[in-house]
Amino acid sequence: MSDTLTIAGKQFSSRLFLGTGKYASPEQTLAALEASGTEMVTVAIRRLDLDNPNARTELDYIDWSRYTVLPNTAGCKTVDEALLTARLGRSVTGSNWVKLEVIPDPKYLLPDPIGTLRAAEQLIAEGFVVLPYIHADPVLAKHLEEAGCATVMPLGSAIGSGQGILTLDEIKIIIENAKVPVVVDAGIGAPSDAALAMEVGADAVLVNTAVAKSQDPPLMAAAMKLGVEAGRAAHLAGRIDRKPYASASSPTEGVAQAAPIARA
Amino acid sequence: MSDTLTIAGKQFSSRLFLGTGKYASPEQTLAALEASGTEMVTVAIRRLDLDNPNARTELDYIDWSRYTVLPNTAGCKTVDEALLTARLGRSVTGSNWVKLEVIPDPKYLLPDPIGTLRAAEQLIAEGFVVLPYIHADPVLAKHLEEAGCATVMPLGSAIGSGQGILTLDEIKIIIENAKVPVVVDAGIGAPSDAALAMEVGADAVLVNTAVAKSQDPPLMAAAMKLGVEAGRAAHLAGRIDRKPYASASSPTEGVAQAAPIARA
Amino acid sequence: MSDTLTIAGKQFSSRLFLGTGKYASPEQTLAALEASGTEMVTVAIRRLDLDNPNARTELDYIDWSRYTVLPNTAGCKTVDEALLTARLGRSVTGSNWVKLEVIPDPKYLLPDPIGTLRAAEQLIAEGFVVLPYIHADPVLAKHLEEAGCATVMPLGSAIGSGQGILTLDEIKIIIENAKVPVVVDAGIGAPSDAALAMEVGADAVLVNTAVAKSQDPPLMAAAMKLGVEAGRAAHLAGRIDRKPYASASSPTEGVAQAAPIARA
Amino acid sequence: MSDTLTIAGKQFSSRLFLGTGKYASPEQTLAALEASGTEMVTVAIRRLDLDNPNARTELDYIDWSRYTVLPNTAGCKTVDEALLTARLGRSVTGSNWVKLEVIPDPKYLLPDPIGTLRAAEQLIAEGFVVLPYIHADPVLAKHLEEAGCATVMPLGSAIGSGQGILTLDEIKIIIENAKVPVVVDAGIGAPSDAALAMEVGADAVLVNTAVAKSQDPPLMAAAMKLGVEAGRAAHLAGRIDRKPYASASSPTEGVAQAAPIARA
Amino acid sequence: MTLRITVNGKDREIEAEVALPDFLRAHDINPRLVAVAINGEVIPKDQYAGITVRDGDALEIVRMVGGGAS
Amino acid sequence: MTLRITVNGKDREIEAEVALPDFLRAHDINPRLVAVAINGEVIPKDQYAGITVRDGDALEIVRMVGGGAS
Amino acid sequence: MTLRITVNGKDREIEAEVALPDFLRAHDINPRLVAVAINGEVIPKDQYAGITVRDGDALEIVRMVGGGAS
Amino acid sequence: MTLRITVNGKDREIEAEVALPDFLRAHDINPRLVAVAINGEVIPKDQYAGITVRDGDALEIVRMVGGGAS
Repeated sequence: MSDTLTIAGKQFSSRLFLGTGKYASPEQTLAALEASGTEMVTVAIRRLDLDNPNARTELDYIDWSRYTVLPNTAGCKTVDEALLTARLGRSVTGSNWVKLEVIPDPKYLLPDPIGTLRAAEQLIAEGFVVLPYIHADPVLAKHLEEAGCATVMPLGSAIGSGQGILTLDEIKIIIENAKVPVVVDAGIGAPSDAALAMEVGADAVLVNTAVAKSQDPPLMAAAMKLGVEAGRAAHLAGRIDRKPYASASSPTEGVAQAAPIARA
Repeated sequence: MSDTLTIAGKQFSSRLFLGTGKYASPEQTLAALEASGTEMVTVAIRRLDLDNPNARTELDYIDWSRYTVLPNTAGCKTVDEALLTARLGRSVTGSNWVKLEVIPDPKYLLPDPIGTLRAAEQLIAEGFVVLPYIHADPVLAKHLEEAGCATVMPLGSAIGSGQGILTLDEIKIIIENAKVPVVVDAGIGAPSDAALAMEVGADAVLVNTAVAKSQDPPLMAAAMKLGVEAGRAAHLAGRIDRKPYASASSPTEGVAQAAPIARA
Repeated sequence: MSDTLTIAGKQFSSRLFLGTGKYASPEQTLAALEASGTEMVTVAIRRLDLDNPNARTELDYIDWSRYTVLPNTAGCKTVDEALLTARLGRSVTGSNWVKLEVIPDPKYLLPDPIGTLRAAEQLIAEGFVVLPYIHADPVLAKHLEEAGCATVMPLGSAIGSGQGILTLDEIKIIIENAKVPVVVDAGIGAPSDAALAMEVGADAVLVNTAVAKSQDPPLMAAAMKLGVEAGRAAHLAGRIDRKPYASASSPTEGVAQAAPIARA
Repeated sequence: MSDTLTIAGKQFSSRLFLGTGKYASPEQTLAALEASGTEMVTVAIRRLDLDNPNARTELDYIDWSRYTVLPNTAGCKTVDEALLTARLGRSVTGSNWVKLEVIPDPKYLLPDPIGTLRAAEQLIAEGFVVLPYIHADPVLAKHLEEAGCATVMPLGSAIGSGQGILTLDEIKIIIENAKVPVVVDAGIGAPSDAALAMEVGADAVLVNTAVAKSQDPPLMAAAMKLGVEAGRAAHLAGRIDRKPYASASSPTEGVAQAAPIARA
Repeated sequence: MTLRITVNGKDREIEAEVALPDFLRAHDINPRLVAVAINGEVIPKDQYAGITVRDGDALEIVRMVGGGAS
Repeated sequence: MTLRITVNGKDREIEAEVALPDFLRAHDINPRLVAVAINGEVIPKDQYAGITVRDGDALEIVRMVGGGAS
Repeated sequence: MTLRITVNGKDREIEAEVALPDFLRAHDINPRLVAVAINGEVIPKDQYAGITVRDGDALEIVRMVGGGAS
Repeated sequence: MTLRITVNGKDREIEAEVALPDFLRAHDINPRLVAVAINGEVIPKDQYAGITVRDGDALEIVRMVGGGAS
């Protein structure tokens, strides 16, 4: 079955996007990327250590010809920080795509709806392809879509919390109304979470911590790949409705009777 | 990775068991079995229609050399009905395995803990390999294990309801204490449910309605296969803990600053 | 509104039953009982300390003329222990009522469905009024009712866990089918849990840890009283259905318009 | 215990705010207001029917000397509609308080974070006391607080849905960070929902549909009053933590033993 | 020649310009129970006397009704 | 004089006692595909030949059908 | 020669057989506040007077304590 | 007289104004792997040659690092 996802004219056959943070080693990063089958990899932008300008990072080991690089503005607390980091990310990666994050609060890492919209409008005016990370707010998602964002990326639960999709109802509404791809970002802790997001019609999911901090990142990456494919297939296959009552899957008639009615 | 499940000395490489009820056609049944990769298929035992004794059913089309047949006592309301149906099932299938169900209530189809244990003890004494369908009651599961059952099969939610795993906490306790394989039966509505059951350590899941009544049974069967594999791999890979707070997956230091401190 | 609960012919105007364990002092016990408005108090039966046979306990301070005493078999792991403790409880309290617990597992404190039924049948034969503590298993509840129990007491979640009513669906089924009062026992952590149980039709709730281990037991006891009354009143008042969609509570027409259609 | 709520310098001893929509009759409205003990009542602003300018409404029967009237902008889809309706509401009621709603979507009735903030800033500049209805977005709540709103009113679930508090985690974060009172609005279906909101520290709740559309509005209003009081008292009393395991409320030692160790 | 205005979104015709209080009285409207906006501007109650309804004006005349949320 | 039996809960009449294999053949039933209980006792397949259907017997003749759970 | 009994699981020795009420009094136990089982049989309160504690007896003497659930 | 600049938030001194490519080379920085902003303006890679680092300039020199979300 050909089932490609298109974002800003670019096609993806994998619906699992991967982050590159928190891995124990470059080897694990590469093995996880490989096992995940991902085609889209997000990276952060940070100051160079001038005392050690050529220190290699896991990213130096990645064959970038195989992945679409998605620079993000992770760590940016204000619109100005996000704008500068997005522009720097475009310069260093050569890509005009950006995963936009404006996150003032360090404890819960929840995105700023006002600042995110303002930054998105500015970056779109500068020719960026903007994928904004947002709270699962259907009206905000619509604002961002109308501003010209390439996707919306609602959160399932707090970043790195592994609590899964606590915002399922809102995400369903976002999907129902969206004209751009919906990518569920943040909170996914296991393949069942990824599958659930895909089952309700998400176009893709982005995962980082759940793979990087698992006991076996390459195996968990493979598990996430399977979970995303399972959820996507189930979405296309049309799941049964949830029913409050039971419903037998065997014929209700014709059970053999031990004690026949006695006869005169 | 070799990861086989052993029940009563028999090995299975697929951890997805399939029911054969409710399909729209024999073709769909066969295609779903094929796509699911299952090795264990459960069937019901019913009175022959004497007016039409040679009517073919979907089951006549199945190549039984490829599957372990698991006769069940679905539809049995009492211990006596279950015992007779189990014995008839052994005679007609030639297998001494039985998925034991004693279900007095037709509305919610919840199993009888007392009757199920009594029937299990009797059937085990008769040499059956008993896989009992039970409420997710850890103490009852322990009783059945001690009685000699080959597995325990706790329900996730009401049969055919597609409500998923509403009994997750109890199932975790059953898995923690069980010395026999734990197979989650009933309630699974989508691959995310199957994956979740496997992630917490279930040894297998049994699915029927969610596949048979989906819009595309063969595709949903393939989705369930992926979901079970995803959940099993995630269980082996060791998922991250759920955390009440957020945790950044990018370095928290080193974000570029637009406004340097002014200088005299 | 006269709304009395009748158990085994005895009438109660309070639907909150209280346990007497875990309080920091006799004063707190008395103040909590007072604030709760309870009329039914459960107590445990334990070996006397022969080295200190007249040590006073909180129970010595209670005016038993104000409360129905309900001896329980807490701590009993087997049927035999439960039977002996029930008989000793009857002898020491002079009451033939017993809250029956048969709980083999010390970690999760989950009741034994098989042992509980067996003990209930024996105690009923001996003239006891039996209130059995059980897992929220509707078929088991029906067995106990048919055995002649005066109530069934399904758990909301693990004893002392404060996790609330995790078994709501099963409790609704128990209530739908029961001909005896249903008392939700165990797991209640806050008044919202007690109210929820009452809203779905429970006849009463039993609380201990949530009051005794709160920061202010008398105030929490008063809160539980209000929660039980709130839930009972809501049950009688007939709550609205849960709807997947929104529904305005204001007229949808007639909003004033700032910009009238311009005219030539 | 004196426990008053202060909003914009005004004190309230009742923490239950009531809406006036959807009642079957003026009598029911009055009886529900009476039974609820509320001191704050919200009303909508709509065009007068010029063909019937003196038709009496339920509101004409209310003794407004007993309640703080809170005009709302329900039904306003845009900032301009909300501004005009707020100003008209001030003129007709003589109160400069307003429950601000900017809700573009008629199906899910979810508020517009961008429009709500813009309208709030304008109305505050005009001297209004603004109580904004918002999605449970902690960052948005902080923006509105900083803009000078008198409270924030996050939703529990969709308006009139009766689904309860689906946004509990976000509401806890809002409460943790807020310097203004937090009033949970929308979604409350039963007293257990109201109690839960109060238990986690909400300062008040607003209810309309759950009372007006219940089978017995005055009784449900009384139930809501009890639920709010129960939740508030529990919040002050300090509830126990939720624990994953059980914890006995009776002494674990000293159970009488039926079978003493045999002796030679 | 008649004047054309809109009131609560409906077109109406009046014979001549009229003071707002007279307009309300003519329509049997109790000023205490309503609020009035003309062409988007809310008229303070103490200024009704000085306000004249003119050709082309768009009036909004509202009252309180039962309601809790959208 | 005819004999009365029940098969799968329905009363039937037969002319005379009959060996189980003959009874099945007469009803066009393939023994391989069914199981048989008489008066609550399941008859092992290898003993069909020795079994006679007698007056008053209650037969249950079953087969496999599609089904997963109650 | 002394008699050996167990009380609440602990071995004890007594000089001679003793009536239950005397045994309780000797241990400063208020019969009203306890229940007693001997060798697994609960002794009704009105029969204490007739009961003698004998060699090898296992006594359980219990009271009410605060408790709600296991 | 020396010039004072800040690089990635840290004060630095340089002897004299210097072309950006020379500055990077002097610090052993591979221009391909970084992006540079001066006083908040990102410098396009093809314009490095024409840019001079001057007294008081605030440079931000960044690279890609592993990261997924805040």
